[in-house]
Amino acid sequence: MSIDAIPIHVINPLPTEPGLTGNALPLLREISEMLRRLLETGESTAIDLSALPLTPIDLEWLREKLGEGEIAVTLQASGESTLNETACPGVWWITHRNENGAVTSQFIEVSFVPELVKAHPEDVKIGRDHLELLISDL
Amino acid sequence: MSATLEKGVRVLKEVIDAPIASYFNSCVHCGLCAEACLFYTETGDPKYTPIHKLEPLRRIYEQEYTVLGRLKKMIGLSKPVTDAELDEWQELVYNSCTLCARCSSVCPVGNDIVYMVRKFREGMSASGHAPEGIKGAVNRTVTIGSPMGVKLPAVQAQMKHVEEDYGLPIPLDAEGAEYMVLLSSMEIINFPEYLGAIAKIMQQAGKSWTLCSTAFEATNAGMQIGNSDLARVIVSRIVEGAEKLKVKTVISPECGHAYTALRWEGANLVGRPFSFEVKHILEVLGEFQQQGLLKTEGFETDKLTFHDPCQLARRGGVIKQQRSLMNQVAKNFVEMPDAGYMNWCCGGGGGASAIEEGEPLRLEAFKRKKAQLDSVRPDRLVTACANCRIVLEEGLEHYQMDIPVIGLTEMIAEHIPKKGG
Amino acid sequence: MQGPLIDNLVRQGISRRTFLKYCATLASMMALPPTAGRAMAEAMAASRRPSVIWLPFQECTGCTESITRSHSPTIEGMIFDMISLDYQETLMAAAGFQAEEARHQAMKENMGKYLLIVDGSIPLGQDGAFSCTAGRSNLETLKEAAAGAAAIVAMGSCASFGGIPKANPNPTGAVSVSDIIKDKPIVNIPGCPPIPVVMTGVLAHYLTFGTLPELDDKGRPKSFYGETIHDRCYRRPFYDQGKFAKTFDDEGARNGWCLFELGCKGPVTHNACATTKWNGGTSWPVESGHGCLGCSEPDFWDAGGFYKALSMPADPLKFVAVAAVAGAAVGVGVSIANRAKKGSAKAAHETTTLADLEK
Amino acid sequence: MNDLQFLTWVRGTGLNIAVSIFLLGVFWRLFEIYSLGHKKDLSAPRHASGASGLHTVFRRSLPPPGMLKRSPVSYIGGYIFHIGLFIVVFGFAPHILLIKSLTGLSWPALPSQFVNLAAIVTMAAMVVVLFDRINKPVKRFLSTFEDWFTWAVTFLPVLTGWMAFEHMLLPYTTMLALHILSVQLLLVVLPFTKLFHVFTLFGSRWYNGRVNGHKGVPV
Repeated sequence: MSIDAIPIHVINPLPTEPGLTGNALPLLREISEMLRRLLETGESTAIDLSALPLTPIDLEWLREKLGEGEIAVTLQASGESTLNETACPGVWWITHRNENGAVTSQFIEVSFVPELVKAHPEDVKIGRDHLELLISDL
Repeated sequence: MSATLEKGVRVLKEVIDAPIASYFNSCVHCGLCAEACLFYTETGDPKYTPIHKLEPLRRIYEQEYTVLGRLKKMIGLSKPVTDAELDEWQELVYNSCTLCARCSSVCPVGNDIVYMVRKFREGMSASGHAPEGIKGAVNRTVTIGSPMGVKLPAVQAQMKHVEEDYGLPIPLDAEGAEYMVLLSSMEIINFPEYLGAIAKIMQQAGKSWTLCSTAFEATNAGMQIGNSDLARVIVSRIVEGAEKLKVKTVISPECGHAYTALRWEGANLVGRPFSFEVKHILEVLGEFQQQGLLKTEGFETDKLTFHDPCQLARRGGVIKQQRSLMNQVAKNFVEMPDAGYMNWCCGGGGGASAIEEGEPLRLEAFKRKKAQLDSVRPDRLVTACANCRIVLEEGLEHYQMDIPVIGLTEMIAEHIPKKGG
Repeated sequence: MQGPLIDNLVRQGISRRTFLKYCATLASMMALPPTAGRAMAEAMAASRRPSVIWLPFQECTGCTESITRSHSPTIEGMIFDMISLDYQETLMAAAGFQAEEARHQAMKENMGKYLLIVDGSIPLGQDGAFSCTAGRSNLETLKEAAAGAAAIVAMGSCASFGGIPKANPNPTGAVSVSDIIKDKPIVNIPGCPPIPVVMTGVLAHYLTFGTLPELDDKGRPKSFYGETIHDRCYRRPFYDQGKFAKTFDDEGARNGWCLFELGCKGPVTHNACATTKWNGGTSWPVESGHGCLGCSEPDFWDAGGFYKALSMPADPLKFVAVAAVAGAAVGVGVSIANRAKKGSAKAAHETTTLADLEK
Repeated sequence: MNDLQFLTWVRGTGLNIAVSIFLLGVFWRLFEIYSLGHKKDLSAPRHASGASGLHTVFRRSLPPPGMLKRSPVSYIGGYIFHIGLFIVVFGFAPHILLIKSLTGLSWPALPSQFVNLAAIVTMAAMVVVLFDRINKPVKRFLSTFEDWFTWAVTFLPVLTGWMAFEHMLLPYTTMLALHILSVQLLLVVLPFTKLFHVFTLFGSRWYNGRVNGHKGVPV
């Protein structure tokens, strides 16, 4: 059941925070530092956006500054997750949702490919076994 | 020779009432009463804060009439009032308080501080802590008949002089007269013009009036010392005189405390309402003016200002009359700052002027009046209280200010055209 | 159910990516760094399946329901696969001597290493006779089980703080686990029932780092109980504006205004309901239009009534009328004494003469 | 006792005790004070418009001519903190609920943020007034232990209430309980200290105004 089906709605939602908290700008510098590290050492890093004191407006501002990239990955795993590349390649905006579509966590990951996109060797093995079984059946 | 602390406390137990209890419980120690008291503003000494002048009374109230106060006294948290303490307080209760009631009119919680000082003096006098100067005045008023020791023959001598000078009769003991005129001894000795002025004014108004041989003196030192028993003795003479002569109205002279003693305390002292009215001379003049019975000619042209006696204005409610009377005879009448209801005391009211040792403090406090006068710079100062007049003259002389002080009644009388002239 | 946890999960149709996503979110909720999500996933996936003994005392099974039963199979439920739940009366197939034997066996084999979960309070009244299992009082059972436990998790408000059984007048003499056990690390996960993800979070933390998460002064994991319901409530702006629902069906209630006046205990209740929500993130009490009861706080049942605003008296003022009358009586008494005193002072009055002015 | 139990205690038993002592004290003290009686004034009254006890009850809320200039801190500071206290005590929704539950009277609340601001202004004014008491010779001279004590007892509820609202220093539950406890302290000492002026000031103004009204002096 989706939340919209419950007949209690905020009729007069308040305007969201009128302004930016100023916490988003240092985050851009942090991301730039993380990119430098990625290039130098190949190390992937991430920022937990819900752990930071950011308002919805801050997040919007950040999202807008980072822009839209070329790749958008959708993951169906107990609800939809989106792993979108931003206009800065290597910077990924990751949003996890639950089955009801509510955002459960949000991250910025700095990596060549998000960890979650890569297939795990164990899964690849299962896939290969499955494929071999398929071929032998043919 | 029977004044004791015990007697003083007993008298205080008698006079402490609900208003006093309410006042002491309301005080928040904000100190605003100090800002209204000329003895504080001119000396800057916090001990002159009006409410502080009542500290022994407060403790007696608390110890006698509150449960917690009794407990505090029992365990030694609240010390009993002592003779030595009352001795120390004499200066605060008499020398530095003129009962001007400016404190009572500014207290934000509404405490009538002067009401309490007046009551506290009952205990002070009963315990033998009244100043010698006022004691002397009371003694003379009770035994001789007037605080300055004036006796009837002296009055009669002045009457004769005035009759000669003005060519008008001064009636004595005229039964059934409409007005009975009282004098203050200062008017008898220092300002005899007052009697002449009355004669002229009454003649023009066509009113019958009289002096009373047994009650010519209006001032009441008994009230100033704060002793109701003695004040009653003094006021009873006037009541008896007025009732004997069957007058309609008794006119209080230009003397603030005489007015308060007779007009507001009198009936309470004798314990029954008066059968006659009591009016201040300015009230009577005001009525005459309204009724068109007061015709004057000519104007004073020099710059005049008016000093409101506290007991007349702030404590007596006579504020408008003097202004309209001033304007009838003066072209250049200017008001001092704070004039009228909030006027500052001359510094000698409430018996203070009778206290010799209080003079340096009075002169210090006079700086307030000096500042008021300095801001107006009048040629002459008009007032309506013989006591104010004497105190003002002393102060002006001390500060070498050349401003003559005159009585309003006399000034009005000067402008009344001579009969047939 | 042998082998690593992830195999079990995969068998039940939960992919590795789903599990990774879940762990990332769990780490985020527990305010752990993003790297912890991966660490948790790896640790749990390769779980060494510690033995867990779950003791139910004076409880209603709501806590068990909350964690194990949802409308669809959840990871919270699945996570129980990563532990070896060796004793849980409600869930286990065994009964009687067989069940008790399993418990003793597990305790013996894992002495000093097993995790003890307790739900329900412990009655001390009548020598503990109010609640017994296998002829032994809860107190005995708890003491015995706690002795060999590595750590104890008090599930739900009853085990944490005594809960409803301890409510006035507490007929059974109920107490919490921490009232009895003083020498073991105890995590309180209060709530009536507690939020499932808190339990899994604590388990995940324990499995990943080998320690219990950081706790507040009431023994609750700070990451879930660090803030009040009120602070995270979406209706909070209405509180700040002074807009309150006055009844459950008025205009204000329909507009989603603050429920403070209807008795919401959000301001003094520490829990994560406002952020985690319930039933898979569907809703939570305040969102469904009812004020917070404060169920994750000690003695919430006796905190003055669920429908009384926090600023209202918790109990009716019983002595005020008596006090007013007593005050008036004292006052009248003092008045009479004062008037008598004043009267006698008056009666003793001697008219002052001139001579009396002198000492 | 943990924080919620402490809060429940102050909301229950504590409140019960405090309100009871308050009521006991108020009745006792009012009788004690006003039963002393006073003599009837036998002098002939002079009537003047605007001169009466009731007039003075209201009029004395304003500074008499010239006084504002002589003691601006007392007046302005006093106004701000009294009005501020009034806003905070009677304008804040939770307080109104309490009053409603005790008396049945209710009125619309002010926005919490506005009340919060009022609390800050009130505290600032109270600090200024305290500083004035320390600084001004007259006030310092008049001050006794009771003056400092009652200041603190009045200041504490505002401070703790504001800190609870702002989630400062201590957890909200504890701060709220301390806030209620400080109000209870205020209630308990009110009838027995100069704080009782909240009741007697009306009587005092009325007596003063009536005596002067009798004389036709609008004070």
